[in-house]
Amino acid sequence: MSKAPPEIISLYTQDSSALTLKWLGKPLKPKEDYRLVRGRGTFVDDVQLPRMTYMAFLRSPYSHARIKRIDVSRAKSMPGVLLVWTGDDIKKRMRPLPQATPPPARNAIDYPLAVDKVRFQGEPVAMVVAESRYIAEDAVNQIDVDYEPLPAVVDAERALEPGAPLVHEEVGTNLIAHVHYKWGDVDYYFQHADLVVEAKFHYHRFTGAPLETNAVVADYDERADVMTIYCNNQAPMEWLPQLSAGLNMPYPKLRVVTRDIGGGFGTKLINYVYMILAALASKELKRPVKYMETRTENLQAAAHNAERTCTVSAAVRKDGTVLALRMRCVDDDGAYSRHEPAGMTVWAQVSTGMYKIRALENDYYAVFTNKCPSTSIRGFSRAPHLFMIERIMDRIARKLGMDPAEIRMKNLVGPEEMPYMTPSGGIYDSGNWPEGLRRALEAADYWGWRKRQEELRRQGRIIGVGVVVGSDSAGPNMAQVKMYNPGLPYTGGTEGALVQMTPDGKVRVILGSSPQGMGHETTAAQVVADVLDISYDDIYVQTGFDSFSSVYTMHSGTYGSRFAPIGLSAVYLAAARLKEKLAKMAAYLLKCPEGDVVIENGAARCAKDPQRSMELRRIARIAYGNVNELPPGMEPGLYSLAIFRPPFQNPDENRRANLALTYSYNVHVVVVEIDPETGMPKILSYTALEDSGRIVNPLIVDGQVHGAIAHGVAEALYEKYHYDEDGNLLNPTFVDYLAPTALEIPDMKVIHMETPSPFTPTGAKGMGEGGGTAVQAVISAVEDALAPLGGELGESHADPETILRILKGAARGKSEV
Amino acid sequence: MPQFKGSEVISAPRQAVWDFLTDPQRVGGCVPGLKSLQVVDSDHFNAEVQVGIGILRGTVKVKYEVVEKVPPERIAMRMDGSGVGSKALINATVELKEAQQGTQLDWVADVTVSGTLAGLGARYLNDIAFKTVSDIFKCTKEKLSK
Amino acid sequence: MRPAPFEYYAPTSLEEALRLLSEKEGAKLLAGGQSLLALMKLRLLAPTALIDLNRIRELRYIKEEDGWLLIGAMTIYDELEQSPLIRERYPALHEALYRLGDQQVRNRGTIGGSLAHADPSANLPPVMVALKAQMVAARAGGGRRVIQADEFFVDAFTTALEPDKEALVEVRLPPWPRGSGGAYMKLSKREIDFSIVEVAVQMTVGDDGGVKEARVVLGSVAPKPYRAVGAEEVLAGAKVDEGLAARAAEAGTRDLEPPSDVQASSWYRKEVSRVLVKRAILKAYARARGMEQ
Amino acid sequence: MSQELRHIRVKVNGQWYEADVEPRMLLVDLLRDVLGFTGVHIGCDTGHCGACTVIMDGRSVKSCMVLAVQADGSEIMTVEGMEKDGQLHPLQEAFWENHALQCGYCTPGQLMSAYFLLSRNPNPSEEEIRKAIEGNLCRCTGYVNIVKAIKAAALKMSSSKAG
Repeated sequence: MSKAPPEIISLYTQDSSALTLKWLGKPLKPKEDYRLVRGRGTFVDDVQLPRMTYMAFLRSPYSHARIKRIDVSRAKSMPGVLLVWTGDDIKKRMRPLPQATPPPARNAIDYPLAVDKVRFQGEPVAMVVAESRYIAEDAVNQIDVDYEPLPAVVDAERALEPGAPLVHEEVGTNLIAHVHYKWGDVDYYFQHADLVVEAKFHYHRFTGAPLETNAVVADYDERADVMTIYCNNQAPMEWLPQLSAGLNMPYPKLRVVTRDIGGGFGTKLINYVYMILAALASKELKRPVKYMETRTENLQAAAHNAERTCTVSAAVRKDGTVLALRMRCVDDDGAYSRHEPAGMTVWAQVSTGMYKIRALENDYYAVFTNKCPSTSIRGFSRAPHLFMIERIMDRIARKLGMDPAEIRMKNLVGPEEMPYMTPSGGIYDSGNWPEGLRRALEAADYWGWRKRQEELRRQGRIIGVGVVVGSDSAGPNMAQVKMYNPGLPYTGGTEGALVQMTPDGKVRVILGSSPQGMGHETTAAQVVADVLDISYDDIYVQTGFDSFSSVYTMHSGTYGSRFAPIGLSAVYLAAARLKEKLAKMAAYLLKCPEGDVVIENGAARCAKDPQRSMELRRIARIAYGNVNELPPGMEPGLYSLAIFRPPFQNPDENRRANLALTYSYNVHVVVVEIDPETGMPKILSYTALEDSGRIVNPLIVDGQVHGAIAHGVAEALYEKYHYDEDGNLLNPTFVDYLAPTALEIPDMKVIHMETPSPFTPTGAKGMGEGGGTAVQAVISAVEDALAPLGGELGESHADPETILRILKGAARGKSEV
Repeated sequence: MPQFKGSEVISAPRQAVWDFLTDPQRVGGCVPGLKSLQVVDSDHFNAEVQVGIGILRGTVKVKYEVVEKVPPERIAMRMDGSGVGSKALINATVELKEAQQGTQLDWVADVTVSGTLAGLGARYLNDIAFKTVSDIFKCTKEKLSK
Repeated sequence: MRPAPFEYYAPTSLEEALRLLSEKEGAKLLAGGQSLLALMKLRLLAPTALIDLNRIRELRYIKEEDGWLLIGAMTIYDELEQSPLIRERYPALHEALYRLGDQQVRNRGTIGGSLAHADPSANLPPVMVALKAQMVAARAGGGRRVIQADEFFVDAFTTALEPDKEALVEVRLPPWPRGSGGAYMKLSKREIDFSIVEVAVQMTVGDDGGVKEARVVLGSVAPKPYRAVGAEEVLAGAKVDEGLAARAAEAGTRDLEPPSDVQASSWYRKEVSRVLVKRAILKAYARARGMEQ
Repeated sequence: MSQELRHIRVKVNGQWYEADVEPRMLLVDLLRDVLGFTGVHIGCDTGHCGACTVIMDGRSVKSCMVLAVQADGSEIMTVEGMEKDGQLHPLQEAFWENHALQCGYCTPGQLMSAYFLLSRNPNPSEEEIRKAIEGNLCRCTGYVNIVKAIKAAALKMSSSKAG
């Protein structure tokens, strides 16, 4: 819309005076990697406890069926089988899982084991705990279930039609939530536009498929009445209410631990259902219970992304200025609301992309279907939002005969308008986006490729070039859930950290996050080293999360690209406060005016008289042991705890609010070649520009960019779930769910801009999810290749058959489909 | 949901064919790969069956149920198979017509497969289903033609 | 996922293995296990007993015998893929091996295991048919018979081997005269996948450039390897160029009715079959003429 | 259901171990749960991910596609066996220096495949490297730094041999 008002800017602007910039930005070898290259990580399945037992599930072959009868007698009588439970056993032991949805969807009854009815293929129907994985699986095969199959609903739009089968009878409709916002005078712009461009797009279903599946070890200590849950959940504290309700135990009795986590990509947010079941079984058996999901279970039934179908219309001027947008979208959230429908409002504000679009109307519906429940897969929410805007930008460019790069350049928010406020109240913090686009085009030899494209086309070769801009809006303001359920007591976005200088002058750091390979131990150590100006090697960061020792809030965890903007800000604050305390102690011990104390290279000295200095480890020794030397009344010890709270606010009466703290920027330029006879696409060149503010560690930032591109390429060309009309998932293994190998993922060129964010003390912005930009870029390139033949792609996935059908159809002037 | 059709001409009077098809003991004996048969009543039996093509074999439990009888020309049956983490539901309808060489048997079957097998892209599953059903009636023909 | 229980035997001689096979009800032979163990883990298969052939040294060899290449059934893919002999004489087989599974699979999987498994989408069966390979089956008591590749593959996952009696012990590749060449092509989304469509072509070309003999065989388009006889007829006697290869491909795939699955529809399989057959013919022809390695 | 156990001997990372195992026990379960080599990871059921790759008698194999009884008498190397007297193997060094991993779950398998590659091809091309790890899925890195690291290690190893 326009530059943000000064009072807002000053409200958000952070002090960063404690930085020395001696350790930030260095490509330091990641601390985590040392144990991991030696195979010495500790993943959940590596936790081995005495008297361990093993859990396995019988899962529903049907997507929708009534459970008539379950016979567990044979399974129960098998030697080595310790426990066999069905939904009824669970129902006796726990309340249904709390629902975050508005009424009537809130009436849905959700248990971790199906009760009376199954609602998606692969839903757990019965569980076995046995002396070994082998016996547990043997027993599962001895359980008999009588089902009465019911008609399934697998199409989100049909799910809303009258007479559609109901996923949850008690809800009375398949609608989970509906929101309708109008920001700015949409109608005016549509009335006064030179043209209106409209299209319908489908954002397809896939998953993150981390190489480590969901896993849990639950160990109930009867003596202490404490339940310890080793898990790989990405945000365990977000689910404390679910765990506590499920186990009927107070929070202080629940010890939730994460160590190394083998990837998450959002799929590991809703594995709390396994945590509850394992914990209940452990309480029953008084023995530790281990569960490790099989890959088939993981792909079939763990967590998919929500599908989205949108009709997008844009009000446009002849010169290519995009004035306003209208979107009507339907999200397919699957059988249960365990995380969604958050995605429909989360970052809804990036619906307008990186552009100066004046007005926006969003009309969103989220529905239940008989498919796997959905959650926030990498790129969550902004990916489908940005997909819609970037696809329509290409269509507009084609209509106007403009180059896709030009129309983007024309509409991008300019540096002079930063920080920029969007129609919905989002505040884009910083960046020179047009310059970034220019640099990316140059690095990719964009105009050169456009020429070659023409020449090669004359030789019968089909080349497509895609250029796309996007953002990894990061550090979510949870108040956005109020946009669909005003009653939810869940707002803001915070994180905690503890920085302690131990008596030997080393530093111990404890975080609230549960990283899955993002290098938090490394970047946190760099921030602490930078603030205290001590050696990176003297800093020890605790691996993973432990609710008995970590500093947490209910936002704690690793999702939404939040560690750099929020987690590292907490680390900065804790380190800065520790530095102040050290300075106070030093001033007294050195008899130096407090203002003159300088902390540098692991020592404190008096600016006026450099002779008067003292190593920090000596101060630390005094602070803990020789405390009579401390200033009278000063509290001993060098503990510093901080919880960072961005100045987020709740959506106002017009549902306007800033929903993320930082907005990193990326531009991807992709060149693809299509085999004219087979439709097989091949990526010839991939270039990405990233501006994620101050780079804490280039190794880690580049790694995140590579990973986000790989996921995007995979989703666009290889990974797609196929359900048949009965709700059978047709590709639940790596045989048919095509996770790409090193031979499919292209080499990629990554370049950077580095515009620090004024809204974080380190200047770092959240990044890593990539905002789905790679999906947009690849699809954009494929469509660019087909466009001269009149072909258009309506989906976020393009497989060779789809492409060949378009080529054939185009050749014959009609589609084969 | 794939649908299969087939027909046999059986050199036996219609009533004989009818009696055969409505006798669980006898029709059950015609289920290919039968390992065990347990008759519940005149309209129900449970069987353990070895199904598969080539190496893809597994034991499947089949529940057989007569859902409709119009003596002596029509019988509708439902076969509910479960095994190897999957379910196969076969709804078959048999029409019996007088023919000069005996009885004309026309059958139609709807087959729905769900579960692991459906998911493992076993695109030859339909062959199995088709063979299973048509074998039942081929067998009926043989037994009665003797 | 873990397999159901089974009895396990690891004989060290072929005779012992064959005896066990005939005696043990419901037993299966375990070769490389790269398909079998996966199916057992998914519990799609639960044999009562496994007879492991991996300790039978006598089944692992590559040797020449009056022009023929003899391959022991338990020879692993990697050894075959690395063999210069195969690379030079049977380029189609070399390409099929190079594009089979991944390195770990090639280090463990065996030619006999793959052929006896007879997966309709596997790389090797069409190549065997194209090369006119012979399969040697053995039974307890020393009985042996030779089965032509054309007859060996009966149906999906079904071979001419007598169940619970016979085992595939040797694969015999006939000599192809001077002026012969072959090619294997596979279309799949990921390199490691079973093919959507695959083609093996083997031909002999006279000095005049006319095709003396050609065999064109497709995989993944039918329950067993599909001989594109129509294509072979067009090729017979002809000098191959782009146009002729296209005509042969058209003729060879006209009657195809490929299956549909989650990766590709019947329509797509048929379309790309034509393309792959054309390309493979051109490549094989060039090789036969010594114009391309 | 329960089965008579087989007594087996396996040499893992230079040391002999003995165990009694059910015939159906997978090699990966022997290595992880019985012998404690938890650097060997399980990532799938169908032999596609390669996280469980180990070197068995000189060749890279997926230990989830081999029965423990089949390893009787074999020599096996896992990621835990790569270090020599406290020194990281050049491949491990290169993976660390190039940040060729993020979550680290696929890393041991990647290292095993790279180890097998270099054992018979001391200076592979990028194409050969990508082909060599096609049986090892990575979901974090996009393979970029893995390929870079394997190149770097190959260079280092061949030069140190030459020098």
